[in-house]
Amino acid sequence: MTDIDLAVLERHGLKRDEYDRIVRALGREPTMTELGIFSVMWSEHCSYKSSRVHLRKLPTTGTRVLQGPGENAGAVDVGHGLAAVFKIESHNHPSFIEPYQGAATGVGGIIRDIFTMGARPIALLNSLRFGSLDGPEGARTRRIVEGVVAGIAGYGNSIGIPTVGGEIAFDDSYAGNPLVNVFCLGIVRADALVKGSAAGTGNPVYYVGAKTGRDGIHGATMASAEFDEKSAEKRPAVQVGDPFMEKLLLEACLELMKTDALVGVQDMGAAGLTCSTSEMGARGGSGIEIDVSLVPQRETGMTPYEIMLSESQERMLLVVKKGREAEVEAIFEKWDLHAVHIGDVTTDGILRVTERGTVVAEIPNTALVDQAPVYDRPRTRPSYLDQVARLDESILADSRQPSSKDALFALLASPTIASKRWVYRQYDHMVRTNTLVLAGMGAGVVRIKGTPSALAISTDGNGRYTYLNPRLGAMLALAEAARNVACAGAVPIGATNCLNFGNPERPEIMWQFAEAVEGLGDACRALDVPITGGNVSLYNETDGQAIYPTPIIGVVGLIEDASRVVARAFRQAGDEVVVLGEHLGELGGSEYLSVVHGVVGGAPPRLDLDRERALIALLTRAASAGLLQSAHDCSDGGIAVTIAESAFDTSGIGVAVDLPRSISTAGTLFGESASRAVISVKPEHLGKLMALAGELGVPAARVGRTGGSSIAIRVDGRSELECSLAEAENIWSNALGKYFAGRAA
Amino acid sequence: MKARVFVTLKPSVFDPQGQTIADALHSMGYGDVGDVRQGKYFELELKSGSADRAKTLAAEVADKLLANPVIESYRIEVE
Amino acid sequence: MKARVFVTLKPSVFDPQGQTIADALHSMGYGDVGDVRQGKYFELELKSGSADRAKTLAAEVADKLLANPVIESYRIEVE
Amino acid sequence: MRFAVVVFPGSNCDHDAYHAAKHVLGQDAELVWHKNTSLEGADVVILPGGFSHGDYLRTGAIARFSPIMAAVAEFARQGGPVLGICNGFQILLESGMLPGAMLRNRDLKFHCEHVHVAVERTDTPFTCQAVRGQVLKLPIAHGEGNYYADQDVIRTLESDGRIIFRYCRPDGQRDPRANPNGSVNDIAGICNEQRNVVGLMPHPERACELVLGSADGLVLFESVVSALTTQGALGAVASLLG
Ligand SMILES: Nc1ncnc2c1ncn2[C@@H]1O[C@H](COP(=O)(O)OP(=O)(O)O)[C@@H](O)[C@H]1O
Ligand SMILES: [Mg+2]
Repeated sequence: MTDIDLAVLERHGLKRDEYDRIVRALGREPTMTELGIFSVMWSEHCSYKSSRVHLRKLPTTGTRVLQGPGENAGAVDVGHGLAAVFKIESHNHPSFIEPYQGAATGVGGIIRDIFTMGARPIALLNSLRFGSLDGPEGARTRRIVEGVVAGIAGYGNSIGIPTVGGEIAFDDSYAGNPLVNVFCLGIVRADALVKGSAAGTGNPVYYVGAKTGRDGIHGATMASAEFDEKSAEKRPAVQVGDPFMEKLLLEACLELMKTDALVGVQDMGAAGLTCSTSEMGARGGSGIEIDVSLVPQRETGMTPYEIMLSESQERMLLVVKKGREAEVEAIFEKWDLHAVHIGDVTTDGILRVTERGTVVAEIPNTALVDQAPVYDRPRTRPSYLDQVARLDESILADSRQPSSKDALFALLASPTIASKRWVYRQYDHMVRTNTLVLAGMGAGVVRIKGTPSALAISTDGNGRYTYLNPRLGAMLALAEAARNVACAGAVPIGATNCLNFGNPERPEIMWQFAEAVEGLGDACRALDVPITGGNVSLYNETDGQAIYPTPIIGVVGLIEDASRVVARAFRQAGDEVVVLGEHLGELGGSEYLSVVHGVVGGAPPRLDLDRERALIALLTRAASAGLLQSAHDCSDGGIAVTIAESAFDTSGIGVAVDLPRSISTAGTLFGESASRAVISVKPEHLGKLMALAGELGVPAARVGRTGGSSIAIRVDGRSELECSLAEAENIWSNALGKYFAGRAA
Repeated sequence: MKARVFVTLKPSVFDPQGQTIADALHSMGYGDVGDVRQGKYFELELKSGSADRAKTLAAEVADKLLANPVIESYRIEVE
Repeated sequence: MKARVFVTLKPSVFDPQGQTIADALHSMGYGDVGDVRQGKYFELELKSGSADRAKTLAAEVADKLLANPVIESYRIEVE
Repeated sequence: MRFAVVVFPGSNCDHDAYHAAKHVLGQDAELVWHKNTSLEGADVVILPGGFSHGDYLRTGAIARFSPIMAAVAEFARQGGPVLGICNGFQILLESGMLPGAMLRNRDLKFHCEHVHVAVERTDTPFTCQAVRGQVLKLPIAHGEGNYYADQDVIRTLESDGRIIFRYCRPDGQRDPRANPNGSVNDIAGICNEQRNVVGLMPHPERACELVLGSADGLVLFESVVSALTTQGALGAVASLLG
């Protein structure tokens, strides 16, 4: 019967041996529809076949963890009987094809993952990577940036979830493959967490939301293949987001979850109906039988194959208790949604798809979900590592440096460091009136209404570091995210991660991946921050050119007393400026080398996890004791940029400091040594702060005072850099917006 | 010389705007209204002399700026 | 039966979208493009039998929903 | 005092307005579903911000047909105080309860940031506790807040003192750069002829607690509470007019 040849397999992104595996699992040749179903469920995106063996090494348990990896999102206990549900997910490939819709539907997808857990989403963040805004690809990149930012804004603003933070970096390695990673966090009563499982034989299975079209068919398989000129044809109809529909789904589902009529729910994300039916069945240890002819359809003449594989947005699959149908339908009707009964839960553990009664697919859920291939792919250490590790020290000779002031201004104007106001001003970051730290002022901080607490969230990752040293780069990413929430006064309690890498079938890439995951695991254990979930995005390559390996880590921190929240900016003149941590003058992999010398090389900053842990303890204890006026993590651009940024958005509070020289002047000012922060404290609190630092073994040095109208930096007593705060802030504030002035929307 | 450019979503692409309008009209009792699709409409004043030149120019502009080829197609009229 | 509704801003109303597009085109070197106005374009599937009835229905829908008389005017074509 | 906050399916600042009225001011507050036909004895009506029906067509264009709007119009006709915030303002314009219309922001971008507005008139139930010329720091969050009306309408609004809020610098001075969206005459908020229906683009409900960056929005809520407690809804407006 089957006309399945290698060409067909190729189109489905299936290898010959994977096909044989399918035949074994079924005990027969699959039908075309079944092949389609296997192809998406066994795609890299859905099956994690290349990453699974490594992800197992991540610590996923802890006293606060209520839900680890495996459900639609993870959850941690935040006290007061509440849970924070959060996850990060990538939408890289769709955003490259259609920036606005790709980014918008990415936001839509992660929001669904959160409210399917029963949580009310209260915060969004995003981590973005683009090519350089200048140069040959500059024009295209600027279009992509405008589209992605507008898409994130268009979706989040409309549905009314504040986008409270995130980060953006620009580097040529992302020119042909931008990264769009979106994070969402929601709050739910800990005892009301909803699972995505189908149980209870005879319980009805409902479809609700947008109608099914031919959108994104094979989106999942596409997200698992590199781009090349041919992928143009492979392109599925682009998915268009409908935030209003999602808003209706969000409210209706949360209303339904207040009743006990719901058994389980899952959004139809990647691999749509196929993924939701089989995963829910597998989780519930049961089967699901649906009739595709009952599925609401937007287009005519859709085949079962197309209906099962469609990735139309804003659709949910629900299993409800038998006998409660009327009640459930009424709730959706209130929101002008029509829940359609498309099938039922069965005992036999089989995903059975019928079309007007005739069976078109019959597959054991376990075959799709658990028996998916798992690969321990070959790994080899990339040879480039040795070349980049060597750094021509002579460029660091002070004689060859531009003036420190020029270097600082160049860094402040670098899009990666410059103010992102042009971006976050387009995001509604205040809706729901929980936002305690306004966008751009540090980690995203939202209060938890009805409790005295707040949550701080930061997403971070440095592709350059990870390129130079995958293991260390991933550790530094987790450390920076944790440090950022600590700077807001929050104790890190959980993390999620999005691992953006190249083609895992290349041993060098697989090596980077394995190293990064191990580093991440070590850092999580040392800082005692469990991973509750995440997402893996592989094949981030264009024409064989891989992006920098880029793990993005989202860390969630808890602030017991929301009134103790700390932000980046100085609060008043006359406060003491203190630098926490040790300066090692490390320039390897720094923004300085890249921006000022056009060099990407050297070793990324060392990371001593005990020191990082101590710094985090100090920051959070000092904050809760009310000792901190401001706190700012030291990262891209080093201490000079960190000090300057602490003076920005203060309506003119300058600063004068004297720093100890470490190795070179450039290293002192622009080195990116880890585990450091710049804080300001009231003079009367300096003693207490220093005592606490001593107690916790954190190097702390009072380096100067806030005040005046300039940024003045001395090194070992010698004046090294002095500039007008207004001039510096002006450069930093307008650098990014300049690229987009007067372009058509 | 005036060129009018009509940009519409490709038929296969979902049009939430049109859908919402259709739903609203139905709830307002307009049962006779079926499918609704929303597009963009541009009027360009062109200095170019001939109708053909105008059409070519408009097409170029549509390709470059007015329409997004990934999800939209366009039609041009010159008067 | 299909009705096409074109909604445009009244001439007296400043059109920020059209203006931005015109500016962009000029900066892209399209000197021959003068004024640009952006409007909305709707395609309505109508069950009504006659062209006249369709036109009246479309006009009613445009008056009530598709166009805001304070800033916009519209034109209807039926095919 | 009973606040009714109307909930359209795409409203997303409904809970913020409810929170301000109920938890910050400690007043009675009800969320009223847009399909209801009655305001259930409310003393004040708030049309909240958001994207009432997705608003892909025009902000507020579809919301004006919601069943509740007839009740809101009648409530206003009888002099009841109605406040339209952001999308609520746009709905009031679309439904003709206030004159004019909204265009997309001058730069075609959504703006979310704190701006400053000057209180031009204190003879409305929502500004009676403010001082004339008082500068309020309030957040905006909109893509279509570029207020437009034809010359005659603008002239009448100016001459009848119906422009209630104007964008300005922190020092209260008018300045084109302080106008975030291109609104005619820096208009941020207006009222109807009876002065009991007020609409504005900025979000006072987001500025009722200092921890959120400003508490300047409180004065709108305190004003209507005092206006109503002193004379009751209808009397309040009558006395302001007289
Ligand atoms: N890098 C990772 N670390 C930990 N868990 C992960 C990671 N990537 C994926 N997971 C987990 O695997 C499960 C499936 O993820 P995913 O396929 O992205 O869900 P979705 O179907 O919403 O896309 C989720 O529970 C997710 O948290
Ligand atoms: Mg999911």
